[in-house]
Amino acid sequence: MLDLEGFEGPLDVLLTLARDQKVDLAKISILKLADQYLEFVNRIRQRHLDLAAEYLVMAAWLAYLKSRLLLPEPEPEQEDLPSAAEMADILAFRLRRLEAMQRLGTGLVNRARLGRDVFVRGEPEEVAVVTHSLFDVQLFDLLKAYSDHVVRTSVRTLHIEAPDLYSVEDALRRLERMLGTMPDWSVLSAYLPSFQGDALKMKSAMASTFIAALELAKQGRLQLRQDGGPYSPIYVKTGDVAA
Amino acid sequence: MTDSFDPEHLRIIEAVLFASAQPLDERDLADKLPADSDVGVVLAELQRQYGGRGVNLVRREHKWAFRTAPDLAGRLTIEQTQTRRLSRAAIEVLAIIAYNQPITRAEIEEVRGVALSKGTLDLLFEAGWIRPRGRRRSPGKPLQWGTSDGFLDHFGLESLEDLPNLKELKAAGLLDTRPAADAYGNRAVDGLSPVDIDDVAEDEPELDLLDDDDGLSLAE
Amino acid sequence: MTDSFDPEHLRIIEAVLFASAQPLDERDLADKLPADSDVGVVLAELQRQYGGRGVNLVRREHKWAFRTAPDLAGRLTIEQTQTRRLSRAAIEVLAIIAYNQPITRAEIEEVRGVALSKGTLDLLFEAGWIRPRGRRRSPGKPLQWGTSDGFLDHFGLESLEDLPNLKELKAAGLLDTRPAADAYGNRAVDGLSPVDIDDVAEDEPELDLLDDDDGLSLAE
Repeated sequence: MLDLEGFEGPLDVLLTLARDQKVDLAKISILKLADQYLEFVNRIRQRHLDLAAEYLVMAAWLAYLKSRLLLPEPEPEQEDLPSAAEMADILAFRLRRLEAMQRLGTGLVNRARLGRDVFVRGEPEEVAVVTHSLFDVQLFDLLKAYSDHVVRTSVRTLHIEAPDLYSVEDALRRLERMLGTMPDWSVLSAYLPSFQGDALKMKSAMASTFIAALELAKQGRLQLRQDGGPYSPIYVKTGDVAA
Repeated sequence: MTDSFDPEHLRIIEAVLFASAQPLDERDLADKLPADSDVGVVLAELQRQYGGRGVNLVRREHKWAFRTAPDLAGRLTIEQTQTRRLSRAAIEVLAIIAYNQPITRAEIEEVRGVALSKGTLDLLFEAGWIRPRGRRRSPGKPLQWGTSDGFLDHFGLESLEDLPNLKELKAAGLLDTRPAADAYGNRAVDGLSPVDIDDVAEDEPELDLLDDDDGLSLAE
Repeated sequence: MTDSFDPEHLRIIEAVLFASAQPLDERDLADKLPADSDVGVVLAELQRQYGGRGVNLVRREHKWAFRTAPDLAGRLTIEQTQTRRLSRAAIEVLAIIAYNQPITRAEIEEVRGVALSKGTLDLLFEAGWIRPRGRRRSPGKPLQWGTSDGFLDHFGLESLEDLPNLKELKAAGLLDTRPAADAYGNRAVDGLSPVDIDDVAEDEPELDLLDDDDGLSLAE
């Protein structure tokens, strides 16, 4: 009598079974319902081996609920675990909620609907709809757009200022020159060029020197060491194959 | 209702509404009349005059339209627009959205106890009955759904407050889309469901569909 | 014409005529009523009732239809005001026109380093902010654009001289030429392709800003 294709999920199955008990949903026997559902799933599985997981999850949950309902409640459980009776109430609530929504849905589609029961003007006359577009743009937006445009297209600035940074090539050249003068471990930062007052250039020098040091270490011309984890000083020493 | 108005104003509003197939906005209608006249009075009188007729003036939120009287439903052999048969899932989901809006996809699935199959929301969206209603201010910022003006028009509702049984359901605590355990457990504490249709507009920012660089893509 | 009739029949005919997509024959209408009723009487009464209203029932040959009253013809317009957003690109184009007018389409594209998408100028024209400003005296005689009075109105400017110049923009903090490294980072974030200004300057004929009375001394 129950065909899986007609159901919209395990809750829908439960609701149909509950309706078959022919009592008020508030007075439904959850124990009986659990039995009916488990029986339903067993029967269906013989035909539908690939029964969707959510049906099986519900079956497992109901089997658990059933055992809880049948056994005497153990001594007071942890506060956050619902009692068996509460679990049953929660299920009843879900069923009532779904039932309400199904009833409302039917109520909606059975209303006098446009195009089926109620009709619009069949031969609308030209009501010219003149739409005035009011654009939400302030003078600020306009000026900001223009300024951004000017900044963006003034790439010339970049050509002037870019060389102000200390490049990896610069750092590489500088370190290479110093290779012979660092026979013992010494702090890498001691080899940084000095750009007093130009923090940006100083930062670029630090980054470039570090990269240059890595490159030289890779070539075996320099050795690197850092003992204290991140942010601790990095030490350098001339490598084995130093030129 | 008893304020006086120029009968000529009634004729103008009547003609404009009659000529149009789509519901027209009350403010746009007001623009048809001199600034000092009250379009509300005119509309109320027009609605009264058409009350018992074969064609009625109906309100759809803040819009108005003439529609054939619903009680004539079976007696009008008028070519019906092809109304697609709605699946059970679609009907259920539409009801859940209508009564619990704004609502996220996850909440719809919670109420139904099953994952939403792929085309269901699309179908309702395409039919013009639902629309995105901003994002929930919660982790993941999920999109929320609500009904559109087309929904009211199609199902003959004046406004969302007009949804049948809305109050009873709310009182019964059934308009609560939280996971059942929370909804059940908190019911005693809250007294009422957290979804209050009246508050919706204030709580949630509408989704701004034009909120990208090329907002006016229609013109491009 | 004074024969009695069922008021319900009047309602049905009224609704059918309202909903029909074309004028209806008396015989078609008669089919909607019981065999023994007189549709002519119903139609006559309906026509009488709608006589002085904003909508009339009219007969054309043997067919009947509702039509809005002829004297209201001129008033069947609905004016809507819609707030729309302008894309960033459109605002920029407007700004470029404002500061560089008169300017041709090709010049706008050259300055921006990107082709103008189709509707942008149309949109600005439609908004009433730009207007054609004659043709350039150069091969192909391209159309030049400039801003309109509507532009000044909308942005609350007395005249084009009210537009702040580059120095003033900088002083206002709008025009922010930051150190190179910052600009680099910024550029990466914006994802904007830089225009090689050297090329532009060489290829492009100088805009004849100074020839023009409205010319703005932008090229400072």
